Amino acid sequence: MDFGYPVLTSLIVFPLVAAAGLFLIKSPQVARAYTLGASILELILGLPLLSFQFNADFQFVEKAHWVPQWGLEYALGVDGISYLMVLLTLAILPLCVMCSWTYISKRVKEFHFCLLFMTSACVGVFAALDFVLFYVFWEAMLIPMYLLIAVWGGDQRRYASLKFFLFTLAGSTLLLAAIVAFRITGGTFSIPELMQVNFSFRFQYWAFLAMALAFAIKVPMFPFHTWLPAAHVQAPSAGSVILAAVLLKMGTYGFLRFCLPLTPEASVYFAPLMIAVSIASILYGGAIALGQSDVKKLVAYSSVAHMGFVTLGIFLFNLRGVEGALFQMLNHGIITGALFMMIGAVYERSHSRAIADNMGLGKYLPAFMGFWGLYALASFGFPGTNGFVGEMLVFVAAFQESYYIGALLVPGALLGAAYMFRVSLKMAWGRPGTAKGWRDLNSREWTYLLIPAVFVLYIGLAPKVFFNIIDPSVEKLVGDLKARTSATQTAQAQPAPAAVVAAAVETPAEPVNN
Amino acid sequence: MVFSWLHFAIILFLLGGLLFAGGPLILSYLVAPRARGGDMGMPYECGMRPYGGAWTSFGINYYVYAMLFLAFDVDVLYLFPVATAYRFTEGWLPFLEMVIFLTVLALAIIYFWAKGVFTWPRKIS
Amino acid sequence: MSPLVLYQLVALILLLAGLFGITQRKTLVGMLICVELMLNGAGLSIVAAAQLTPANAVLGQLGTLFVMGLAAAEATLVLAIIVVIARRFGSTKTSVVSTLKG
Amino acid sequence: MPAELIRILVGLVAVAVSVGLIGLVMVWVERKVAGHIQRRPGPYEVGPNGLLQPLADALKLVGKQLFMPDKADPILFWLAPVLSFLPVLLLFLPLPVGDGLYALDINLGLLLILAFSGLAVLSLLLGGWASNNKYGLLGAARAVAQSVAYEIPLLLSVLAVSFVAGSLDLAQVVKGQGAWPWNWNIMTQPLAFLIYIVSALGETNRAPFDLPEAESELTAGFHTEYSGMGFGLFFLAEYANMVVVCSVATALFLGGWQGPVLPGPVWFVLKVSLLMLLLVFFRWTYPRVRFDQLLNINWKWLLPLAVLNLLGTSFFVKLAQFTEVRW
Amino acid sequence: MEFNPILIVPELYQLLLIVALFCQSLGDGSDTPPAERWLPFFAGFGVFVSIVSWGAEGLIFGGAYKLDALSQFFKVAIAAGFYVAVLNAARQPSLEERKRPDYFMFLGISAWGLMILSSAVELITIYIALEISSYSLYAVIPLRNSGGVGHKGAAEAGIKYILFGAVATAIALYGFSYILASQHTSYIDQLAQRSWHWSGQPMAVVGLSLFLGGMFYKLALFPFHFWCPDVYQGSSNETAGFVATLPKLGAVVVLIRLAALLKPGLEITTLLAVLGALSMTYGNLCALAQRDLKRLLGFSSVAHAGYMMVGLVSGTAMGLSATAFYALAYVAMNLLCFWVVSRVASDGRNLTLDDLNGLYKRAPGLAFALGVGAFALVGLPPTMGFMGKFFLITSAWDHGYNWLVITLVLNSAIAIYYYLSLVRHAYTHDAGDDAPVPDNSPFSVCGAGILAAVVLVFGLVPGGLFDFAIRAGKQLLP
Repeated sequence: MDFGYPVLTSLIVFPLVAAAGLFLIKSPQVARAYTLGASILELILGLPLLSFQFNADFQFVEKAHWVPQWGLEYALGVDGISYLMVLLTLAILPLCVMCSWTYISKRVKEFHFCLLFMTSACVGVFAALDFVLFYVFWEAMLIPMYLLIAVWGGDQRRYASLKFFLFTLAGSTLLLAAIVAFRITGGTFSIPELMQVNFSFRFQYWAFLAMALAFAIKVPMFPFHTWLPAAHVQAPSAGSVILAAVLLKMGTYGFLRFCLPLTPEASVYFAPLMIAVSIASILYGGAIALGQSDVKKLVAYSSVAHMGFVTLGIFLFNLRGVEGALFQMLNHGIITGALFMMIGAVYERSHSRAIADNMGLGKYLPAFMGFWGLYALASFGFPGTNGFVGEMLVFVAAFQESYYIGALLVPGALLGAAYMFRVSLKMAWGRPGTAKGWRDLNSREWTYLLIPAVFVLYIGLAPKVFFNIIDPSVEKLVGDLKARTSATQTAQAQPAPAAVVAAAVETPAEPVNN
Repeated sequence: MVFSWLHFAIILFLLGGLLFAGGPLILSYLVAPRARGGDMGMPYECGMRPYGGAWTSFGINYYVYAMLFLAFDVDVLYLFPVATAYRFTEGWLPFLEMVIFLTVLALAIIYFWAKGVFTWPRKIS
Repeated sequence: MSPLVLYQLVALILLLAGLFGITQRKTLVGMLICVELMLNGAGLSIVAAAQLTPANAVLGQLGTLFVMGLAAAEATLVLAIIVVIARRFGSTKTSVVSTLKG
Repeated sequence: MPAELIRILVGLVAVAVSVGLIGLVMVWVERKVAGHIQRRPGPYEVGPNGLLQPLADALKLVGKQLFMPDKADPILFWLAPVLSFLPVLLLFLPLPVGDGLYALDINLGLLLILAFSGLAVLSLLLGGWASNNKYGLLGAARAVAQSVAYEIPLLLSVLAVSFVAGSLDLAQVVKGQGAWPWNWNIMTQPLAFLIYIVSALGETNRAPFDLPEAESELTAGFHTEYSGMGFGLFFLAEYANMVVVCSVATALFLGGWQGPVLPGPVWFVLKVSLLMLLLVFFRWTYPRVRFDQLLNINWKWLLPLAVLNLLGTSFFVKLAQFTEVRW
Repeated sequence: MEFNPILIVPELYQLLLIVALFCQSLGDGSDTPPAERWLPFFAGFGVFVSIVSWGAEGLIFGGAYKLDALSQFFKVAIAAGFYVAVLNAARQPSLEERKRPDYFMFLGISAWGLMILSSAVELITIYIALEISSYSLYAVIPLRNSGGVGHKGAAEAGIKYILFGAVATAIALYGFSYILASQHTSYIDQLAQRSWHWSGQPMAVVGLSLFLGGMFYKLALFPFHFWCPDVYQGSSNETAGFVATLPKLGAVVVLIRLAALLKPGLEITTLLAVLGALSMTYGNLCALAQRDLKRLLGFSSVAHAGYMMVGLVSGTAMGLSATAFYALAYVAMNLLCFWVVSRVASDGRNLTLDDLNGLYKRAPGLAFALGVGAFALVGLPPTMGFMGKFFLITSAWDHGYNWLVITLVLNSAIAIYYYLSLVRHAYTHDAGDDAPVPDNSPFSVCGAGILAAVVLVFGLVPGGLFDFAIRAGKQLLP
């Protein structure tokens, strides 16, 4: 596939160039328009990606020497797992620009600089085929995100941004150690090549722990989630959108890309633990969300629950589960991103994120409320929306695996419906406060709310094309995993719950016949 | 090697010096009168009663000269080994090295001179 | 006990005495003296080490010469800085000269 | 009993005796010369021509009370005179009085002398400081500044000779010279000799460089508070130091014991005596310099000159090596 | 080998600069262009000179002075660092006008000593070169006469630096005597053939450990670190910028040469590792509590000294190269930070974190550069700091000191907090009333920009630079 230019590289480099160009601009309004133009241009640059072949290979591969002395390569490529994430990233950018059009009034240039930088790093994370390159982008993306929260955030932005930064960076430092360990043991940094290597179980054990910590913080999974509500609440809309739509995906993407293929046996070994934590995330996130009086916080906690579904799907190790996880990643990106944009829109009017201040919108902002309703429904997986597809797949997978797991998911799903209904009802029909004088959505807001809506329905009603994209890769992933762990699986009976706890504290002996 | 006649001689001569100096002192201590009282223990300041003690800080210039000495003296120290060997060296390189060494030394003098270190101040602070 | 050990013991005593003094002295000049003590201990040890082992004796003498020289240069600098301190603080007691903390 | 031991013991006794004698003689000589320069006879009451006067003085010193100011530092106060005399005997250790006539053959004799003579300044400092007297302190400070200043040109001038001789062994240096005055180092190193003599005056605190004890300004300088034997020791050490300085000068510049006809030791004593007399003459003929002048002479004249001299010397040594001219 | 002056052109050139400065320092400065005007150009040319003499190889001065890839690598680094430091100090507000030539002369001598140090392969020569560079620094520190802790603090910093430095020197020399007594030589290439096992040569082990102590002092490694924050705080910003950077290069080059003697598993190596771990932990923990920016950077350099140990204990050419690279990265990052600090404190004061408040408004360029510097010090990609740390980790992993690597990794997590607070204060707080007026001249912003660009570019494409480091490392441990 030759498009006359390296597609992925240009997707990474172009935002940076555009960001540098921002500094030549004086007026904030021009800066906004410029960035919007750049983001659309970025989308156009990404058009060749649509020629994605429906197979499990890495495509659009680019390779160049980076630091040959250490075997570092500049290697990019996408497969079914990362392809959608790249597209999602590209699609989110213009929406972010639009939704912060009036929201951001100070230091506009720098804000858009961060957005563009962010996009570049995110694309890089999903496209990197070299472990270190991945890490570079993974960390590089922290800086603009930090600034987005810390500079343009709410009252407690410093605390929130610091917490965000410390949590994520602390996690990823261990990831670095794991990467290096992979290099020393496996002899390469190249992810496709590492996937071919069989590591000893002991090595896998530690590598999995190191990586899983980094990814779990990023996801975030239950005990490490505390940075998320703070960051979400304090971040500006665009920041929340990117955070929810792209950043959280990196954690689960990491699980899929690294944990499962590189440390299959350890993944299986730790799967009960991960499943338990996932379910805890779902229930905990949902329960906390139910009690929130702050809309943004509510959506933030719902994110925790939704990401729980994703990790659960991943660690069920069956085709449906992983498919569901991938769908859920995509859906969550679209839906939660849209919800945050809506909260941003209403915040511009009420200057409050409290539910109590944003009630009675059904009468005064019917269009807004209509969109909200759609997204709220999608959020808890109403059939016909995309949320349903993902959640359903995970459900199916869970029940396939074990009825207990499936049973535990039901209250999670119910909770989701409960908190979404609660907030939606209040917002639509509660006693209006100051909502009387508010305008309904303007054309810009229409634009950026309509685009996700299209996707919500498109995926919800015709998921086939997406299945086509992800299926080969997922099948290969799950197949490889099964093939490599089958020996272990038989030797090692399903660990008892007590063993799950024990596994976390003590190093296991080598499995018998490994 | 560890203990040569030189060491012995040095110690012996030092002891001799000690005796030579200590002997008369002790003798004096034994035979001399021991008067006490009055202003006998007063420091001598031409008959004036001393104002304050003498152990105060004084002219900083003296320190400057002490520092100068340290710097130069040690440079000169390096020349002693050279002195024993210089005559028996071959070629002009040793001379070049001497020139370099002494030039640096001279530069130090010039530097201090230019910086006014050698100018005794009118009022010592 | 070999002669080398004797020398090294003496040197060690000098070194430790100096080190002890550094921690105990209350004035900067006193500390300087202690430092010189330490340096001299090192010099003694070097010259003894070179002289009493198969090592090149000239090397040791040279080394000690340099130690002496640089010790003196160092003393010069310390004195110079003490002079500066005396001017700026009006005292050279270590208790006075300790404004930097954090 | 090993030969070295005997040699050292004999040397010690000889040195001790001669130091004592020299002290007595020099006091007499100085007072006599001073007297005659000032058109007066000098001491002549005790003994023939006042010859026994120093002895009487010495006895008187022993009999005087050992005073110490109340607030002085007792240990350092009494340590100082002892310390001033402590290295004196040692300084005579490597001096070659005649061919093979020295207490011990030391290949670094010159270095030994220079090293231990440095102790003297310490005693002046201690004495001046410990007596808790303002004059004493000032005198001590001056003494230190002066001694350390003049030490450098002194060393450099000595080094010039060592460069020529290629040795730090005084006996070797002497042997490198000839019997006749034109074979002496003073002919090739006149500047060094000049610098040496001037620096030696400064080193030994002799007039016209006796600023530390300038009686018109500082009463008696560092030894203001010393009386009796304390003062006596300082006094004796000063004379002994003079002798050493002159002996080194003789060995370095004036051919040491070498000379025509007469035996070596005689020549040596003769030359030293002449130099001593010269120093005494200086004392009574030149006015005392001001302190800043004193230091300026050293730093601005003697030191650069000495450096240049050394540079020239090293050049000529090499030149001689290449042209094979013996000098 | 025949002595060829061409080999040591960088040193000679530096000497020429020193002589020129010396001559200028003699005059009253009325007729000549001031030193800060002409020196930067010539110092810049010095970088060029040292790059040109890159390929020099040889063993001169009786085998005590070796020109190889390592030395030339560090000479370029030192020349470049000197250039930046001179530029940085060109407008020093807390330095009297008439003392400038002297100030720059001392800086020049220090850099010169470090150049010699990078080539010295004999212990006495190393020691002398080290002292040449140290003494001039000792003299420079008390020259500050205003701002912040002011002239008092500067003098105190000076005396602390020199007294503790002398103690470290004495200890190092004592160690040298032990090496001499047990290994009978002071030439590193001969020492490399000896055994350094505790069981066989306890005295040598003690000696080498003590000798390394002297280098640790320069590097501000844990038990020898106590001068570091005080000196940074006491000396003027520009001086601290110099003290914090170049001498570390010198210490590192010696440590690299000496570490080539060692193999993992030796007692000394373990000692290095333990000290490294302690140093990074201690430095980072102390830095957390600092408010004074330079103290903070001081403790940070204690931590960074610990990081550098990681490469040294690996006992591989890659490890040594990684350390060399990290040292360079460290210098670049710190020069960047100190450049910003010096420019922000245009009145020569000591900056606290609060003085950085609202820097983005007052000096957006400098704020950005500070951000780059801080993130580089954390070790975030895409900066030199990350690449350096990455190389360190990679080279040290699986050479017996994995726990050290883990410590490093955890420490970089601790370190985030205080580095981040630089960015936090610069970007998220608003300026107070007494905030210093930063220097927003093109000179200052361009300098910061170029340094930041260096940190970023070599973080993105370190390959070329690392090639040189690797040549150096391979030379020592083929």
